[in-house]
Amino acid sequence: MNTSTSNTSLNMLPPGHLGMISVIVTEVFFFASLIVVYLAYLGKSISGPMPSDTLELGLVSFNTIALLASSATIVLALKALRTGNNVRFLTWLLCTIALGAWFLIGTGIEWKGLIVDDHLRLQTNLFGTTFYTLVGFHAFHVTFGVFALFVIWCLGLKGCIKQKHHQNIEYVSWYWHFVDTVWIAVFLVVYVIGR
Amino acid sequence: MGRIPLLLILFFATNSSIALAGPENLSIFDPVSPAATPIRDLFMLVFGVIGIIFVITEGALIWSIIRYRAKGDETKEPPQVYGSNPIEVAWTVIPIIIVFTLFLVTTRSIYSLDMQEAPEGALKVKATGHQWWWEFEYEDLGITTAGELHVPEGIPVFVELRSADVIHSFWVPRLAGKIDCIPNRENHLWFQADEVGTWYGQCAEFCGSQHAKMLIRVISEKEVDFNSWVANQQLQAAEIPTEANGKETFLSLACINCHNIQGVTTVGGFGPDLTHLMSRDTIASGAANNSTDNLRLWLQNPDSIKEGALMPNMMLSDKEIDALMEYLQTLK
Amino acid sequence: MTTTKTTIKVPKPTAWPLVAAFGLTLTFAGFLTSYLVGIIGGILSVIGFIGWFKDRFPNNLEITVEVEAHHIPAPVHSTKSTHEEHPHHRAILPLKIHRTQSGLIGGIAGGIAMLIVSVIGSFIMHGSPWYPFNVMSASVMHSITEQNLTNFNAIAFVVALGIHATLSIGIGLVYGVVLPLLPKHPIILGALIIPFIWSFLLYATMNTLNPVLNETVNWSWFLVTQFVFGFVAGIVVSKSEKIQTLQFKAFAERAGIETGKND
Amino acid sequence: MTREAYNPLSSKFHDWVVTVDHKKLGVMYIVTGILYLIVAGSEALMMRWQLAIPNNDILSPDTFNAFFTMHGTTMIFLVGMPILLGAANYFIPLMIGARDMAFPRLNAFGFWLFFFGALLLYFSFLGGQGLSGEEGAPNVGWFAYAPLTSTTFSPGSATDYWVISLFVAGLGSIMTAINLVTTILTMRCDGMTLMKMPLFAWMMLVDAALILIVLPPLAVIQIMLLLDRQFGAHFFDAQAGADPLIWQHLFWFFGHPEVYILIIPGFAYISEVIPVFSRKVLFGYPLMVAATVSIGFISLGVWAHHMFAVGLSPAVLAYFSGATFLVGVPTGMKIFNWIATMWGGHIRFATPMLFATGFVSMFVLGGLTGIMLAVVPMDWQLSDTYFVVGHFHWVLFGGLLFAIFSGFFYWFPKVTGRLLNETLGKWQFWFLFVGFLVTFGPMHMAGFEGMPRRIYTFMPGRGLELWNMLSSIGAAIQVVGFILFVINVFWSLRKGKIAGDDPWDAWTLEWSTTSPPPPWNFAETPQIASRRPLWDLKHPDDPDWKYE
Repeated sequence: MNTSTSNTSLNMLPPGHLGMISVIVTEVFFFASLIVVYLAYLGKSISGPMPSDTLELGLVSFNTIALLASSATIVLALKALRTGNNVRFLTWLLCTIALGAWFLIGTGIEWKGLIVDDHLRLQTNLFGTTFYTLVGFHAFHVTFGVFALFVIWCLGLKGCIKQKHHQNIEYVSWYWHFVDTVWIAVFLVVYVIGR
Repeated sequence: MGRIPLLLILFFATNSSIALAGPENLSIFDPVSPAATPIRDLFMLVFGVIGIIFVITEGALIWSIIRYRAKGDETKEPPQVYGSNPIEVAWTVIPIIIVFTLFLVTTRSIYSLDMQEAPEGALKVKATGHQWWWEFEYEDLGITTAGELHVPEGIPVFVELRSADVIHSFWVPRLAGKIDCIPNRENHLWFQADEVGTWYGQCAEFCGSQHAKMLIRVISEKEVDFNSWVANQQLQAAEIPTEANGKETFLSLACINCHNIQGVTTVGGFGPDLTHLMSRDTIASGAANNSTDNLRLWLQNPDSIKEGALMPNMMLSDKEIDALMEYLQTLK
Repeated sequence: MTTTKTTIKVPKPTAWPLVAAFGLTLTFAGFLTSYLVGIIGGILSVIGFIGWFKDRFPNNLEITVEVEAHHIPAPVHSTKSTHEEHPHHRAILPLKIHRTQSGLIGGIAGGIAMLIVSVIGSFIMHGSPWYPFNVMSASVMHSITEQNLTNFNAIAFVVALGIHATLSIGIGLVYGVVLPLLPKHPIILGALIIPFIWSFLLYATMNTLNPVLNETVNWSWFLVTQFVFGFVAGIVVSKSEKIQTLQFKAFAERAGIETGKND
Repeated sequence: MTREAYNPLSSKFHDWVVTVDHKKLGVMYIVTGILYLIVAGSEALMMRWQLAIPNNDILSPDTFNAFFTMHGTTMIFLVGMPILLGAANYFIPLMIGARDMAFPRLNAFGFWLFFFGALLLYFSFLGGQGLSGEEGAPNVGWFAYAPLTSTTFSPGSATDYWVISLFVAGLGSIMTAINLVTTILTMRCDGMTLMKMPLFAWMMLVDAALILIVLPPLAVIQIMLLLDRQFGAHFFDAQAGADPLIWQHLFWFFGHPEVYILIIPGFAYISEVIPVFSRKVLFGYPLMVAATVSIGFISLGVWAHHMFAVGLSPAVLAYFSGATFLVGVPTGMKIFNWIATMWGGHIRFATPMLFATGFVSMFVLGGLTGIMLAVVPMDWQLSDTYFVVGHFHWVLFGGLLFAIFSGFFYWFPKVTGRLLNETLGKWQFWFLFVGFLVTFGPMHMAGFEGMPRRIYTFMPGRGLELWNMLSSIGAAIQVVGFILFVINVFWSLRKGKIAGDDPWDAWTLEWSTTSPPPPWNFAETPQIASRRPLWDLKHPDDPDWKYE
């Protein structure tokens, strides 16, 4: 029971926080659905090729390391931005972009191998259908993230990104961390459990 | 059943709705099978429970509407009551007790009605849903028929449900609840017709254009009658030389791509088996009676009986139709 | 009401979200029509998003409007006054009740008493203590019909205890909050009349609720166990704590959904 | 306050198109929703005409199938969703004392996605036919079960229209939900702790959170279906070993909470209307909050009760049955709390209250028939019959639509500055109420008599004639009610009684600003100390905050 007329002063989070959290919640359920479908169809393909025939851990492990490392570099970039060190910010950001691009190129090479050598396409069987959809949507999210970071980097080069923007860049980094986390889940499901 | 007046009243109310329905009723309150009767009993219990809740809740609502209507001359706001712990606890806990009880009953009846294995001495039937007709296969007896399921009275029937295309649902309300026929899945359902008669039903899951006319008839007969029906169905299509003209027409047309006649052609399977066509009461999955006129109409233009049916309009000449009619009517 | 000039910033109206949305819709509509539509849509949506981005960056575009500030209270009046002179003109009612625990304890006590009586009855009539457990579990376990009801069945025992505990505690809780609301003699009501009502309802519906129990139970003994529960739970609840039950007031008032007339 | 100068029509149009004001967007949402309500209502009317007598041939089977598909899809996605999002858009900032939503441009983006998605869906009537020559509007049912939606069984692009337009509209809903969650959690005015928010805000918070959680799975299966249909994937291809139940599980993981997404705003309007017209504070506010949140949670775990007949194992059936029963508990708590709010009040039966009372009385029955459907063996008989049709119309028409009308009559004066005509409103209520009973009551009976849903005609002589005829007559009675409503709106916009700022003597913040509110809502953002800030202002001698 409130016994005084004085108002409770509310300490509310900035809208961006909640907005980004909401986006991530939505995305979590998006990927959760895709993963559920992948698991449900695991081993249900009537004809080959099967995951065990086609998926290799070698290349994808490098990709994974690259993507995970990019989570660290973006943290360093943000730290630099907060302290106002623009050059260091741009350098680390470029590293992040490069690591993201590495991941994408690696995925491209892997897919080329699957399509050309293993004859696994979206239309081939249930494994192809679910694999390309799940991994593809993740790669699409990485592409979007790389693009966003690239835009920020270009703006940074022009000198438009100031210290005061660090909050907004941080939201982008949340997205990036989220994409990383999803990859851990996808990696476990597709390459560890599913193989 | 019916130990207290409320249940009696409900019982009579439902019975009068059955009376309204007439002889061809599909009422779930008029079961003739041990797979449907317990559900009816469950209905009576749940009706009783929700009836009491309904009366109490609406009573309270109507009472407050009448009693607390503003007179129009109030100068003061009514007392502001924020809540009441006891009454709030009560209307949280009492519903929990009620749904807990219902949950127990539901769980038990699920286990008692859901039969995974065929009981001893059961007749096994495979029912396959097609767009938009039913195929019934008695594998043990070597019979395949369509639209009408013949069963002996008083013997449990164990139905294996499959689908040839999209999802269908097998539902004969007076015999059992519905279970879906799903591609790549095998479902089961059982019933036991305790009376001789014809029990109506139809597909209950939307399956395309003619979902409405995907009808089922279950015909339960005395065991003797059923056995003689079986004996007749097991015969291969009779070779009747005088009808050779019609038979040739049949074989020369695209009919054989979809329809089988045991002993004559077994290329098809997409459409109903015609071996004993004339032994059925209806054609087009119950959409029309199996009369000469209807059969002719069906051959001329299937859409006039069942618009959108997958049997194409073959643009047959009158002569071809005459020949076909002659032949088909020998398939007894 | 104070009137001062003040300025307010509101976001500048913009068509970019519309362009982006239209473009996105066309992009997807490309699947339905032709890829050309999809491409046009893609270009439009990119233009839209860029425009939108420029609205936000580097500066948030806003327009400033000048308004006469009028505080709340804006002209708010009510034609009615409050019931201030009334002692309970606003409250969470009733002011004092049994603690919730008393209901819990009452339910547990009643449940245990009922259990003891049932087991004793089972010994007398069937020569085995397991009979009531098996019968109780039959309300959820279909398979129990196939076995001898006097044998020990571990699953049935656990299930029956679970059901019994849930129902006892639930009804105890209801007793705890409802008994003080009842007129005059709560114990008589709680121990006799309410158990009688529910026994009657159970008797009427037991065929569906629990057919095994319906066929095998000794109804008079069943009634005794119900009364034992009501009696014990009722006593524990009403003796647990002295409370102001407002016995002299109308039911709705005691239930706390309305306050009384001036008194 | 500056009065806007006279604008030519084109400039006014321009104002609306480029607006990022939550109120204008809210109005556009609601107006669009009501337009589609009329469209979808007409489709329903055609279906009732077709079903009035057995073997009727007003509509061909495929047209009938397209109509019920479009009726269901439209009512849920293009009527229910925009009206509830629109109302939330309009009133959430006003009620929590904010100037606008947290992300005004995102708000506009969400609206336009919905708007164009909706147009695309209805374009299928033209486009589906014109481009493929196969068929017109989607005709696979609003839950579009696989594998009926595969290209084998649904050639042409009708089904693609369904997939894509709802995907786009769904994106819009997600945007708006993000906005609502953020606004409610970060934009509240001084003093408004979570437990001092109007219940409306609480309920819309739960609602928006549900949208965030359940729309992505819908988007996923829509994408999967699109990949199947356009790129030869095999998600729902039984030939390739796919399981058609995957669609059902994910669809109903969305579809069941969707029903709550639709009805919770109904609860929200009722929870604002009943206290004001009963002149009492809402009974058991904390319990209402708890009940709303628990309905949100429970709704995520009950989806398979739409699938009791697909052959699930007994243990799974028992779980989903139990979870479904559990929904009845918080729902019951709410109903009892509303009745307790009315109890002991001074109830004024203005039109909003009339509809609110209609809501409570009908929603009780809709809830109870829901309990019947949760009893699995009963569901084996009732699922996919007209009983189900009766049940969910009881909830969505007698529940949601009555609540929407209640809110519409209640807030119309705030939005337009003029009151709706009370006499017409009451006539409308009674026509709708009687029409509703006559339409949907007999549907339950038809279900008992074995009538499956989604059939374009039924067989004579099976006891269905009477019930269907009654339903069709009821539909005709309803038409009168809807016509009265449209007349009322147009008449009142021009000639209705001037409302003033606070026509109902209400207590929440939106009534403290002008009617209609200025673009900035509040010249100075308010400070509050209780759940009923206007009560405190009206009765400074006896304020609420002393008691909360």
